[in-house]
Amino acid sequence: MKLYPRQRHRVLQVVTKLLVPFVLMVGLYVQFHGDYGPGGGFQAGVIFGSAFILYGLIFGLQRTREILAPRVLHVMMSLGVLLYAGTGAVTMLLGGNLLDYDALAHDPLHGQHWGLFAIELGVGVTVSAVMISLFYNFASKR
Amino acid sequence: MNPLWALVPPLAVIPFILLLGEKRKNWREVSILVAGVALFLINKSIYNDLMAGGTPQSGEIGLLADYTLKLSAEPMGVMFGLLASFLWVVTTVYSIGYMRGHHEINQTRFYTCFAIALAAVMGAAYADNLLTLFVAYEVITISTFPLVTHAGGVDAKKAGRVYLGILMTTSIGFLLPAIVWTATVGSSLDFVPGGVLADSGLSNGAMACLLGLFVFGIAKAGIMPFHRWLPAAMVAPTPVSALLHAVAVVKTGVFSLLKIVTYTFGIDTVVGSGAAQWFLPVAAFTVIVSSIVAFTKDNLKARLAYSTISQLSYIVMAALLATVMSVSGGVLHIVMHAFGKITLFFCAGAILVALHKSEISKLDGIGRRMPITMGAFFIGAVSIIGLPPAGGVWSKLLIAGGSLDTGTIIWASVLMLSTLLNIAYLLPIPLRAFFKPDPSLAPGEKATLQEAPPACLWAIVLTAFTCLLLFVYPQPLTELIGLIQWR
Amino acid sequence: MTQLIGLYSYWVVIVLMMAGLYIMIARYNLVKKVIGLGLFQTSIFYLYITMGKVEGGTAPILVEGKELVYSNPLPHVLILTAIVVGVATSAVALALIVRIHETYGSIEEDEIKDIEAMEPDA
Amino acid sequence: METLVVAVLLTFLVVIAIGIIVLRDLLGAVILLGVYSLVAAGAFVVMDAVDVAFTEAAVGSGISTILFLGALSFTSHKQKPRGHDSVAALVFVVITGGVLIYGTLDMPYYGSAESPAQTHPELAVRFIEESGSEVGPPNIVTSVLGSYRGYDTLGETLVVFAAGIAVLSILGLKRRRPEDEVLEDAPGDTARGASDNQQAYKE
Amino acid sequence: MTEQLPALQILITMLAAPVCVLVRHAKVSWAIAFGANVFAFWVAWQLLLQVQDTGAIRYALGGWAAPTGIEYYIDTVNAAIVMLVAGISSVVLLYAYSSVSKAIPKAKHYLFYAAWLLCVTGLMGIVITGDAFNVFVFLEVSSLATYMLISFGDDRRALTASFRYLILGSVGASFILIGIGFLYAATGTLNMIDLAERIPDSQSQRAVLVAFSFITIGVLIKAAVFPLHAWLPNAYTYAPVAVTAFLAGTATKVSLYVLLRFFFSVFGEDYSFGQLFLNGILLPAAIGGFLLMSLVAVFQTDLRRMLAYSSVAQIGYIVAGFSMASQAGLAAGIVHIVNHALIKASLFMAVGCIIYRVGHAHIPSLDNLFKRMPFTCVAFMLSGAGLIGIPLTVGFVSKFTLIGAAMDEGWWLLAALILISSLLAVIYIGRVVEIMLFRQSREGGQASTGMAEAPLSMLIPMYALVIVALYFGIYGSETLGVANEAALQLLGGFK
Repeated sequence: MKLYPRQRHRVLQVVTKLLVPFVLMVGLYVQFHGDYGPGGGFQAGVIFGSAFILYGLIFGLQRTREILAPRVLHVMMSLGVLLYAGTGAVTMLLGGNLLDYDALAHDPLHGQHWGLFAIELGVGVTVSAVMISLFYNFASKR
Repeated sequence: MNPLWALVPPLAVIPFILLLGEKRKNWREVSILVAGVALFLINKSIYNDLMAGGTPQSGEIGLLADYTLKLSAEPMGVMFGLLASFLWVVTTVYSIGYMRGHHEINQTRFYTCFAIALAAVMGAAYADNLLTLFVAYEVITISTFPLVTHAGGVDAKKAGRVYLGILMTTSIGFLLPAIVWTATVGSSLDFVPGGVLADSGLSNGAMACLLGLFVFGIAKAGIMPFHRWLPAAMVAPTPVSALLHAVAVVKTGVFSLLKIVTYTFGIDTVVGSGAAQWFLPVAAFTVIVSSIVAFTKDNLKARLAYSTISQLSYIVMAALLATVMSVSGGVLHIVMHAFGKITLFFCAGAILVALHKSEISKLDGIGRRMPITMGAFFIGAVSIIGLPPAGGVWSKLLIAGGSLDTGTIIWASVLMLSTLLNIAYLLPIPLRAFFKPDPSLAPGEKATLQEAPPACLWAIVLTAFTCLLLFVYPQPLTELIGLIQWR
Repeated sequence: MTQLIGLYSYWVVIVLMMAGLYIMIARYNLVKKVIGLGLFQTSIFYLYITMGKVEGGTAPILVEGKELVYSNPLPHVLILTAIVVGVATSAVALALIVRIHETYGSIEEDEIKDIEAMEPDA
Repeated sequence: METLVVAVLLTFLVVIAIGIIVLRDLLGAVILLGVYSLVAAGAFVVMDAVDVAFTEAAVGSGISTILFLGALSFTSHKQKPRGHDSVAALVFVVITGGVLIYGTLDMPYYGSAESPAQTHPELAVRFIEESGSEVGPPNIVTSVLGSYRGYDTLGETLVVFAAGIAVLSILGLKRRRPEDEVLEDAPGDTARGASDNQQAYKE
Repeated sequence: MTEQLPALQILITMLAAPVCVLVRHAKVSWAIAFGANVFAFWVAWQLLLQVQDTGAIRYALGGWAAPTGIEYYIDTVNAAIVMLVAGISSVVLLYAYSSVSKAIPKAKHYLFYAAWLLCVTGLMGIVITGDAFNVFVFLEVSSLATYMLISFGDDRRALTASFRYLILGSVGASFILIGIGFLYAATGTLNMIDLAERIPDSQSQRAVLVAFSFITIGVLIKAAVFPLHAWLPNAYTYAPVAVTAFLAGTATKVSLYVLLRFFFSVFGEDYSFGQLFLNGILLPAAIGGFLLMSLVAVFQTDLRRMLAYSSVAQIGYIVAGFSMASQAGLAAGIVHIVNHALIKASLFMAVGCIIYRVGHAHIPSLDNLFKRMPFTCVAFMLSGAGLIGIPLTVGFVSKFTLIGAAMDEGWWLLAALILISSLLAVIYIGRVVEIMLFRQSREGGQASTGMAEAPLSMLIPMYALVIVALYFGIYGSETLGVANEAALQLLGGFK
C-alpha cells in the first residue's frame, strides 16, 4: 500500500495519538464484555487490530513495526490458536470431552465461564495479530 | 507337492541373476540352469502326486472379495508345467550359446524377464480359477514385452507397440469383461469338471457371445484377426522367439482356451448351446490363410511364425469342437507342437549365429555345413506336418478323429488341406539345404563344417530327439490326459 | 399475496446473490471477481439472518425477569463464522492478485491467459 | 414497521449491487462494496442480529475495504472494458437464481415463529431457554458460539490463522535489503518499486 | 483414553500447525509435522479397528450431545478415509523433506509445513464430523491451506492456478453454504443424523430439493468431477510436486466422501436415487469424465498435466461406482478412492523425483530416462500399471469390482465404456513408458550419463506407497472387505 508518511498531517497525527488508546480500550471492552452485550473475541480482535492499522496509516509502517514487530505478531497468532485448542486439550486432560468447559471447575457454570474467557481471548489474540499482519504484508509490498 | 513351489525356482533365481550380473556370467547361467532343473523336478513331483491319485493344491490369497488367487494341479496343467519347465532348461542351454555367439546386449535384463515369464507360466499352468489364470496371463504379457523390444531399435519399438497393443487391448477389452461376466452369471470363477456355466441360465446367443469374448480375448492363441503380434515379435532374439512361439506365450493362450472350454463352460455346454459353431469357421480360416501366408514368406523366422499361427488354430479348433477326443488331441498337440516348433526355431537361430543367414532363399546347400542342425530341422518339420516317425502325428490324428464326431467332414478336411500346405512350406527348406548346391562354394570345393556353438547344438539335438521319442513312447502323456475329468 | 410478502426478502436476497455470482463469472478483472465474491457471500449472510428473524422478537441477549420473544441465535453464530471465512478468503485472494500483477503485469484474466498461452510447458 | 425498514434497506442493497456490476472503476466498486456491507449491517440490526451487524460493519466495510484498497494500490484502478455481455454467465445465473427461488416457495415465511428452525427443541428453543443456566452469559450468541458450537469457532480461528500465514507466505517474508527499508518512507516510486519486486521474486 | 481418540485425531495436527509457526525452523517444523501426521495415522488406525469392533462412534464436542452441539460421527466409511488421508499425508511428508528443500526457499519452510498441517487438519475435520455446517468450516480450513500450498509452486502460473482454484472453490463452498442454509430453514437442525430423520417429514420439500442440488454441485466442484474440474489441471501442474502428490491422494477423495455422506446418509438412497434419479446426472458426468479426460490426457506433453487429467478421469470411475447406488457399486467406488489415492500419490512422487533430477517433466524429453533413473522409472511403471488396471495392482481390484458391479446392474454399456477408457490409459501410460525405455532417434536427447537417482529420502517413501499398493493389489480382499462393510453401512443409513 502506498503510504505518504512524509506528507503527514499534523492534525491527523495528534488526533490519531489521542484516538488510538481509546480504540484499544474499546477493543478490550468488547473482548471482555462480550458475555453481556454484542461482541466477543473476534470483534475485539478486529477493533484492536484496526487501532494499529490506523496508527500505521498515519505514522507509517516503519514506526508501527518498531512498536509491534512482525515477529511478535507471528508468535501472537500462533499463541491464540494454541490457547484455544489448548483449552480443549486441558478439558480433555481433566476428563471431559474436547472443549467441554464443565471439566475446568467444580461448578459447571464456573467452568463454562473460564472456558469462554480463555477461548475468546485466544480468538481475540489470533484475530488482532492476523489483522495487523495482513496490513503489514499488504502495506510493505510496493 | 504344493504347486506354489513351482513359482519358487524362477523367482528365487532373479536376485542371483541381478547380483551376479554381466561380470560373472558363467555363474549366472549356472544358477539359471540349477533353477531350471529344480523347477522340472518340482513339476515331476507334482506329476507323481497326481498320478498317485492326489490333488496337489496351494492355499489361497483373497485378491477380490469373493474371488481368490489359488493354484492347484490337474492333468492339463501338469502337462503344461512339465513341458514349460523342461523347455526352460533346454532354452537356457541354447540361449547361453546363442546370446554369446550373437553378442547380445543387456543379457541380465533378458534372463530376468525370462525368469519372471516362466514363473507366470507356472502360475497359468496351475491356475485353479479364471482369476488366477488372468493374472498370470497378464504378467506374461508384460514380462515378455522387454524381451520383444530387446534390441532397442526403432523396429523393436514398433514391434513392442504392436505386441503390447494387441495383447493388452484384447485382454482388457474382451477377456476381462468375459471373466467378469462369468463371475456375474456363474456361481464362481473356479475351474470345475463339467464347467460352472452349465446351469447358469444363459441363452444360447449369450453363451456364444461369452465364448467369443474368450476366443478373441485370448489373443495369445493367435486367432485372426488378432494374430499380428506374433510375426511382429520376430524382431526378438531367437531364444525369445523360441520361448514365445513354442512355450510360454502362445501355449498359454491355447492352454487357457482349452481349460476354459473344459472347466468353465464344460464341453457339453459348448456343444449343446452351439456356441462354438460361430467361431469354428474363424479358426479354420486362420489355419488355412496363415498356412498360405507362411508359404509366401522368405524370412525363415516369419515363415515359422505364420506356421505357428496355423498350428495354434488347430488347438483352438480342437477346443471349439469340444469332444473328449478333440480336446485330448488339443492338449497333446500343445506338447507335440512345442517340441517340433522349438526345434525349428533353435535351428533358425543356429543358422543365424553360424552363418548369419535369415532368408530361406539363401539356405541352399548349407546342409553340408550344418548337417546336425538341418537334420534336426527335418525331424522338427516332420513332427509339425504330422507324419511318422515324429510325435506330431498322434495329436493330429486325435484332433481329426474328434472332428469326425461332429458329423461333418469339413473340419477334418481343413486339417488335411493344411497338412498339405505344411508339407509345401516346411519340407523344401531341409531339402534345399541338403540337395541344392551351395552357391558360395566354387564347384568341386568341399564344404567345411560350420556348426553353431555346442550349447546350441546340444539343445537342438535334445529337442529333435524328443520329437522322435514322443512318437514311440507317448504313453506318459496319454495316461495323464486320461486323468482329465470331463464331466 | 401473503406469499409475496412472506418471501419477498428471500427473493431479493437471491437476486443479490446472483448479482455477486454473475460478477464472479462474467468479469475478467480479478479484483472485480473478488468484489463479486464479497457481494455473493454477504448476500448469503443476509439469507441466513433472514431465516433467524422472528416477528416481534428481540436480539438474543437474555434480559432477566422479562418474558421476551428472541430471534433465533443459531444463524447468527453460523454467520459470524462465515463472515470470518469470507474475509480470510478475500485476503488470500487479494494477496494472490498482488503477486499476479507483479509477475504478469496485468490483472485481467484474458490477458493473463494470452501470456500463459505463450509460455512453454513447465 | 421493521418489515418496511428491511424492505427499504433491501432496495438500497439492490441499487448498490447494480452499481457494483456497472461500475468500471474498481476503487468505486470497492467503496460501494463497503457501503453494501454497512447497509447490510444496518438490516442485520433490524433483524436482531446485533453481533453479526457489529462484525459485518467492522469486517465487511472496515477490514476488507482496507485490504481491497491495499491491493488496488498496486494494480490499476480501472477494469478493462471486456467480459461484459456474457450470455452464458447470465443464463447460468438466471437458472441458479430461478432454482433458488423455486426452493423458497415452500419455505417458512419471513419472521415466522413456527418454522422448524425456530421450534427445534434441541437447538433454537434450548439455546434460548437453557443457555442462561447451562452456560451462563446473557448473550446467547456468545454461549452458542463459545460453548455449544465452540468447535466451529475453533475452526474459524484456524481459518483466520490460515489466512494470516497464507498472506504472509504469498506476500511477505522476503529478504529485505537495507535500501528497501529506506524506500519505505519515501513517496512511492512505482517504477523502482516494481523492479525491486521483480528481483525479490526471483530470489 | 480410547474414548478420546476422535478428538485426538484432529487436535494433534491442529496444535502442531501453530507450533511450527512458533519454532520457525525448517527441519524442526518438518519433524513436528511428520510426527503429528504419523500420530494421526496411528489414531485413525485405532479408530478403524474400534469402529469395526463396536460399530459407529459418536463423540459429543464440548460435552453437548447432538443435535445441540457438534459431534463426531465415525463409522467404517470415514474411519477408512481418515486413515487414508493421514497415511498419504505422512508418507508424502517424508518425501517432501528433500523435494521441498529444493523447490521452496528455506525461510518459508515452516510456513509450508504449517499450511500442510492445517490442510490435513481441515481434511480430517471434514471427514469425521457429523455436523453439516462444520463440514463447511473445515472445508474452508483445508481450502485456504490448499490455496497457499499451491501458490508455493516455483512457476508463476502457480499463482494464477491458485487464484482460479480459489474462485471456483469459493463458489463451491458458497453453494454448500447456501444448501446448508436451506436445509436449516427446512428442518431447523444441522446435525447429520438429525437431518436424516427430519428431512422426510419436512414441510419444505422444495427447499430440501434445492439444498440437495446446491450441496451436490458445491461438492462436485470441490471433487473436480467432470465437467466441474476446470481448476484441477493447472493446480496439479504448477503446485510443488509434493503438494500435488498429497492433494491428488487426499483432497478430491475427501470431497467424494462428503458426496457419499450426503447422498446416502443424510438424504438417503431412496431420496437421492429413488425420487431424484440422481444417476441421470452422475452417470453422464462420470462417463464424460473417464472417457474425455482420458482422451485429453493422451495428448498432454507435460507429465504432471497428463496425470492431472487422468485424475479427473479416475474420479469419473469413482462417481460411476456411486451412481449405481448398489452395494457392489459403492464398494467399487470406495475401494477405488483408496486405490487411486495410492496410485496417484506414488505417480506424482515419481514425477517429483524426475523433476528433482531432470528439472522438468516434459514427456518427449524424458527419453532413455530408464538408464539414468531406473528405480524411479520402475516405480512409475508399477503405479502406471495400476492406473491401467493390470492384475496384481490395486487398479485391477477396483476395475474388476467396478465392471462386475456394472454388469450386476445390467449396465453393459457402462462396462464397455470403462474398458475403452482403460485402453486409453494403456495409451497414455504406455507412451510415457516407451519414451522412458527408448532413446529417441532425434538429436539432443538425454545424454546417457550414468545413474543419477533421486535421493533415498524421496525414493523410500515412494516405494513405501508402491509396495502398499502392490500389497493391496494382491490381498485386495482386505480393502474390498472394508469397502463392502462401508457400502453396507452407507446403504443402511444412520443406525
